[in-house]
Amino acid sequence: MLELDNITVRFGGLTAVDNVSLRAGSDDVLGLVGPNGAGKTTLFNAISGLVRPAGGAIRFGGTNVVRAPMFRRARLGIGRTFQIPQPLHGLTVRENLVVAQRFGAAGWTGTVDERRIAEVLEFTGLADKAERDAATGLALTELKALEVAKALATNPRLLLLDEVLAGLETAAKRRFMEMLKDLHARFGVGIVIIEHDIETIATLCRRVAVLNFGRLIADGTPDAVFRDPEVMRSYVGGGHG
Amino acid sequence: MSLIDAALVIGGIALAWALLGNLGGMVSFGHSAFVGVGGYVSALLTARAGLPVPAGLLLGGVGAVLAAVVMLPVLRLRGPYFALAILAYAHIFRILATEWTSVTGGAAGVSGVPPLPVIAGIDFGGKTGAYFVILTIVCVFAWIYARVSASHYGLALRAMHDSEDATQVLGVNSTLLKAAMLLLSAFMTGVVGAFNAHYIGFLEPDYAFAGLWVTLPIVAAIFGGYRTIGGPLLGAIVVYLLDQLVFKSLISSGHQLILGALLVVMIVFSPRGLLPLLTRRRERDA
Amino acid sequence: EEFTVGAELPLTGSLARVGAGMQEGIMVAAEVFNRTNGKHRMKIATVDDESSPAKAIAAVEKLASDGAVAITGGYGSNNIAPASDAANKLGLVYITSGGVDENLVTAGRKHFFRINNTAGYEKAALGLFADMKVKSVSIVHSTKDATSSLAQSVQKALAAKGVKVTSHAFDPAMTDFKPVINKIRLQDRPDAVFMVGYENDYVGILRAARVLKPQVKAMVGVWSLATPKMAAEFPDLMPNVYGTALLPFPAKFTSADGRAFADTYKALYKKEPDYLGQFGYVQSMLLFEAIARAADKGTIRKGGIAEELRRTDRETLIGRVQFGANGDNVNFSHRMGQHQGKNIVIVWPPQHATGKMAYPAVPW
Amino acid sequence: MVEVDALRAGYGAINVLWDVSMQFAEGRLTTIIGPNGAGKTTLLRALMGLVPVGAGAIRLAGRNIAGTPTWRMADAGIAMVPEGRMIFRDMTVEENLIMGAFARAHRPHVKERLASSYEMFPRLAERRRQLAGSLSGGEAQMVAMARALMADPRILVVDEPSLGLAPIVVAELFGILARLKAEGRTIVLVEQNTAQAVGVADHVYLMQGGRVVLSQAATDVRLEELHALYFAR
Amino acid sequence: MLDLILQALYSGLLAGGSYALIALGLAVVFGTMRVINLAHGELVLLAAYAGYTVESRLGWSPVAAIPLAIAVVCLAAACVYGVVSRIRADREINSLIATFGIGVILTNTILLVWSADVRSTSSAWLQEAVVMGPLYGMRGELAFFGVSLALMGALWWWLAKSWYGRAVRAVASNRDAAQLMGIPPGRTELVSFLVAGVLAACAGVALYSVGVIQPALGAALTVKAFIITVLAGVGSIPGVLLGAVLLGVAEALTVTLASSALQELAGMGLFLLVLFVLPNGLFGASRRRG
Ligand SMILES: Nc1ncnc2c1ncn2[C@@H]1O[C@H](COP(=O)(O)OP(=O)(O)OP(=O)(O)O)[C@@H](O)[C@H]1O
Ligand SMILES: Nc1ncnc2c1ncn2[C@@H]1O[C@H](COP(=O)(O)OP(=O)(O)OP(=O)(O)O)[C@@H](O)[C@H]1O
Ligand SMILES: [Mg+2]
Ligand SMILES: [Mg+2]
Repeated sequence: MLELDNITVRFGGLTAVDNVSLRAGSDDVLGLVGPNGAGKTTLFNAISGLVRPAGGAIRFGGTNVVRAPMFRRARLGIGRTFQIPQPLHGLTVRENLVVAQRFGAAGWTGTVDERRIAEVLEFTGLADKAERDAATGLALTELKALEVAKALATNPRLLLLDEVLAGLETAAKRRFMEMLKDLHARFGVGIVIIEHDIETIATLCRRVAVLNFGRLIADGTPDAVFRDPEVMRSYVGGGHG
Repeated sequence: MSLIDAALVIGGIALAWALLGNLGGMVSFGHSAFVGVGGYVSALLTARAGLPVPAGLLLGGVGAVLAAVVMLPVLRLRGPYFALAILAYAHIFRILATEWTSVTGGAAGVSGVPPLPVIAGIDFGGKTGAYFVILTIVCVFAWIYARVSASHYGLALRAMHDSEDATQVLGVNSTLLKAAMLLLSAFMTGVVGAFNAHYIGFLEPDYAFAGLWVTLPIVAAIFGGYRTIGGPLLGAIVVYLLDQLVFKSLISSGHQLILGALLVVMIVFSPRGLLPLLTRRRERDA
Repeated sequence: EEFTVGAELPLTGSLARVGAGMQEGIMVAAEVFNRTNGKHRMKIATVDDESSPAKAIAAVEKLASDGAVAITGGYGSNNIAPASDAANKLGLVYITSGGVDENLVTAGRKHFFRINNTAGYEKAALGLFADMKVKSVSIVHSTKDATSSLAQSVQKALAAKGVKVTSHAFDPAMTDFKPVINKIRLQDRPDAVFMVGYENDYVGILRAARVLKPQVKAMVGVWSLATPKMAAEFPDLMPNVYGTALLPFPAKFTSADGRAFADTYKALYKKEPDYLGQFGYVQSMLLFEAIARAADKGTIRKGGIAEELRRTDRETLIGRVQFGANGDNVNFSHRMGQHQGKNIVIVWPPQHATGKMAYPAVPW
Repeated sequence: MVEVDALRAGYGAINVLWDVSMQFAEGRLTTIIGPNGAGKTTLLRALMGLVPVGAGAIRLAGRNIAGTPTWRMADAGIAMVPEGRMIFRDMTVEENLIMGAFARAHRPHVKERLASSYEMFPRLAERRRQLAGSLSGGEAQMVAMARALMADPRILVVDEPSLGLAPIVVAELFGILARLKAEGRTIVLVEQNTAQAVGVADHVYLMQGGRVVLSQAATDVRLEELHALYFAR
Repeated sequence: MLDLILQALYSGLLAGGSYALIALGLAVVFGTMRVINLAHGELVLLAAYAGYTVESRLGWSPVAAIPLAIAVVCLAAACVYGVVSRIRADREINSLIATFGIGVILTNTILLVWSADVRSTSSAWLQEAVVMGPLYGMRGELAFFGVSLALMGALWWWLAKSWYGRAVRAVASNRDAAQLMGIPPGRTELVSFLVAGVLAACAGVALYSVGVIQPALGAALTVKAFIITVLAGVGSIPGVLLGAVLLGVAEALTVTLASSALQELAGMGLFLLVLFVLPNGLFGASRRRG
């Protein structure tokens, strides 16, 4: 469904993403890992349209979207979360989801699926905070849940999750992971998830891709990837495995 | 009566300004451009081309929309950058009106702008008639504003202020929405500007594009509470009448001093404006 | 009998300065009139129009509702046009010296009068240039209404006489005139520079000229230049500069009217009268006299004031005044003065001259 | 050293902490764990004066410091690594670090401490001239940590320092915390990474719903028990 | 022709120096507090009138008025800060409005105190021509061009290298984090206003010394300063100089090569052009997204 061909992103002299080619289908739960500053978030930014790659093609469902504006990609079914949560300011939690539903899922015209919103609120555990002001009334983890909720409300076909599990307590993390699996199984939503916790990635994902200095250095099953010596050295460190 | 008419003109512009400021999240210092263009288009079309005045009013709005179309690139800018870029456009339009003598009459302006017509025995050019015209215009605009604000577009627009990227990745075409708001606001301002041209009967660049056309409505909108629909209107009437009737008699040259002081006090003690202040009182009493 | 006369003036905003100047003249006129005319009294009600047309209309209406029988004042053609329209609709006489736009008198307002006009300024400037026998003139003028229309008509008239003319319009916001003057210095090389602007413009132009020292023989301006105030404040910029002036300085008020004006002005404001005060005084005095005559005939409410004004024919501080059918002063012709030392000497027209013009001469 | 006594605090009308009492002993590492929304961050912010204290006391060496403005904390030798990467986005990485040593006493030591920061986080040395606002999530987290250490604090308050860090850096981070403790500093650590947190701690508090539900020496803590408590909501 | 262009460039450069001085104070407050002080032009004007008062009352050179101007303007700037600091909600727009109100107050106060008359220095020394080959300048302009450069250098050093200057930027960037570093935010912001006040005072005296002042001028000064600040990019001091000189030169060249009536048009056109090509100004950094 998502095909990246030789994507390169540069900031001034810095090559943050270097010639990356990657595929993710609707049957995938793909883990994206790598050291800090490896270019993972930047890759997400390129896919969702926040940064323009210096070269390469991004195909989604067969069409090249590399020149498409952000909102069009969202309507095509690319949903994403932000590593640093970005709630819609001045709106309540529910209104956040209404906007996502109305414009992301239904497009320019159409109606709001209230049931879907209630479901998402329930799903992400935000039901009792629905009327709070999104920007000022939530703790960090709740903001992360809201990030996921917003992305879900757009009825995406592919979810790009940027460290949504970081900072979650163990129990919550487990619940969240169940939810993601459920989402994947029930709605056939493809998932690409950035996460630093190896255990999480190992239990959640069937495939892992590793970035280092912007380059893709490994792509395979968690088992295989986390045994790769280069990954071990650059990312996992001596303590693990 | 003419005080009320003038106050409503300010109120109409304040409303259009607040529409952009509140919903679009864009503070404009350049609405005088739309007042001027609206006024000039209507004045020239009616005085020179002999169009009927009501059509002139509408075309004044359309002219302002065209002016806004030229300004569309400013939508890439935000905050103070936007505010100032649009001000720059206002200056440019003023200079054009001054220099393009063959069409605009240059610095001498357009005199003999026809007044609002007499229809069915009612003289809309008179004080009372004009009052009903501007009141109707303003009410229609307020209604449009209310409809937009209550819609999902209003919600998305509000969301965009601080988190434009975040709204876009949710599928909101923010550029289009902002553009629509700018054009709508320009149209409203243009119509009011055109009304004013016919009301005054005279236009010249310095007056049509005066900074006053943006400062006074801003003061009014803020004063009344620009996040509400009634606020700018209430603000315009209160500010204008207080200033003209009370402050003016207190200090004849320099009465704006009190206006300025009032503005500062207002911002410090009730930044959401007069209207919320009043309703809050009532809630507390009830 | 006491009459309320409305004064609609800009006391704030961009025209505040000239508005205040005219107001002084109006107050002096009332003072003098009330002292000398035993029978009637004039009470002045002033409303600030904030240099804005909409407020000028409101001001006129307020004055009318307060019982004013006529309006004196007004500054800037764009404010005067709508204000006099409003007055016209209310049947009130509106007399002014603050707008020289031609449209003011061609729009058919029956109750409109003014004592000065572009033509009068033009006559003076052209007369002076003719006496100087200049071959070429550079006109530097503000893009404002009054300045550009005067500049254009002078340009046309000079060109018609075979004088070589170049014109430089500048935006009122302009502060640094060196590039303009440099163009004049290196490209135009005129005999004289004609400045049509306001005080701040003159100061900027003369200052730039003083730095660049173009090879011209005279610097000529119009209103608010040949005034004692300018001489006092900018002693090194003003010497030999020409400008329109009603009276020489130190003023020799020879007529009784002039002395009454000057003495009262000094008593009230503790300073030397300027041209704004003189114009305000003349227009108001003519109005008061017309009101008094109309009152005697009992025609105040029957359009008598306008009628009486049309009958006006009298020598004033600005020369003989007679109003045409359109309300314009048909005789208006300004005089030109020149800064000489600390004095201002009237150098044109010859019959009013108080001294010889220093030509060629420039401030530097 | 630091004592929190029956503290209540919250955000406007919402009260979050309910009579929380804790002690952070000198030279020890105390860790506070608990589910999301338990009020850990709120507690630390109240400690630093970033959230107004409703009732109760915060004592530093016996003196009540509740209500002291935040900016006086630096003089008292307390530094914080805040949650959510509160870095100076418009300043370079190096300037961010320099600001950590703003208090007059530390200014002469800027050079040497910068060097040791870069040694600790080599990634930051590569990025020293970059605007902090353009850093990646993990890099920003490193800046926050390194910046706090620039003040050579006696008391270090750390809120989820491992958030967003790659495993290799997390391991290093805990090494650093252990070293800081060994240098005799008092450390208050909030962490979701329970196992590792308890590993370096001397004392453990468990918070839930704005209350302290468990207070134990780290050696007595059994992780399964702790997790069982988590679920018992 | 070459002479004309050379002189235009030179005039533009000198004008740029005084524009920069006017813009600097606004840029400091904008860069450090994200507050646009719409009363800035009036503060400059206040200083100019201080210069006038000293010259007309005591007969001294307006330059001698700088200490008085600094005192008066800093006091006014502190008042502005007093108001701005009390604004909690929606700081960006509300402070805009509040400072606009203060500007109105100051304009009218100036009008009441000094009347609407046009003022300018009569000091011959400052107006003396300085001729270098084909280039003509005024002594006052050159002097204040130097002052402008010196102040800009000092300011750049202060913001980039001094502890207090860095603290000012830190508070602007993240108030809470700055407090954690031991920076008292209120006092720091006040300092940035006072620094802006000092700059405005110098700018005002310079304005009086080489130009013409009147009470209604304040708003125009603010707009010019604002344009330059935006051209420069938020908080960039070298950008202010470059933006100011660019503006000055563009204006002077327009007058020379086209018509003086288009001078303002040139400034505005340049402004829009730069903004559309470089939305963050000449020296502004782009922000990370996502
Ligand atoms: N706008 C920008 N300007 C300059 N450099 C940038 C910009 N955005 C990102 N970078 C740099 O690009 C690199 C990749 O950043 P990115 O955010 O993609 O990393 P990441 O893999 O998500 O890291 P982390 O795990 O720490 O979040 C980093 O070194 C970062 O500093
Ligand atoms: N700014 C705020 N306004 C209102 N309520 C808030 C705010 N910040 C946090 N809260 C609420 O306070 C409670 C405690 O939040 P806090 O951030 O202290 O939790 P925490 O223990 O640090 O959780 P986490 O592990 O998620 O960081 C939460 O219920 C949250 O909703
Ligand atoms: Mg990242
Ligand atoms: Mg927390």
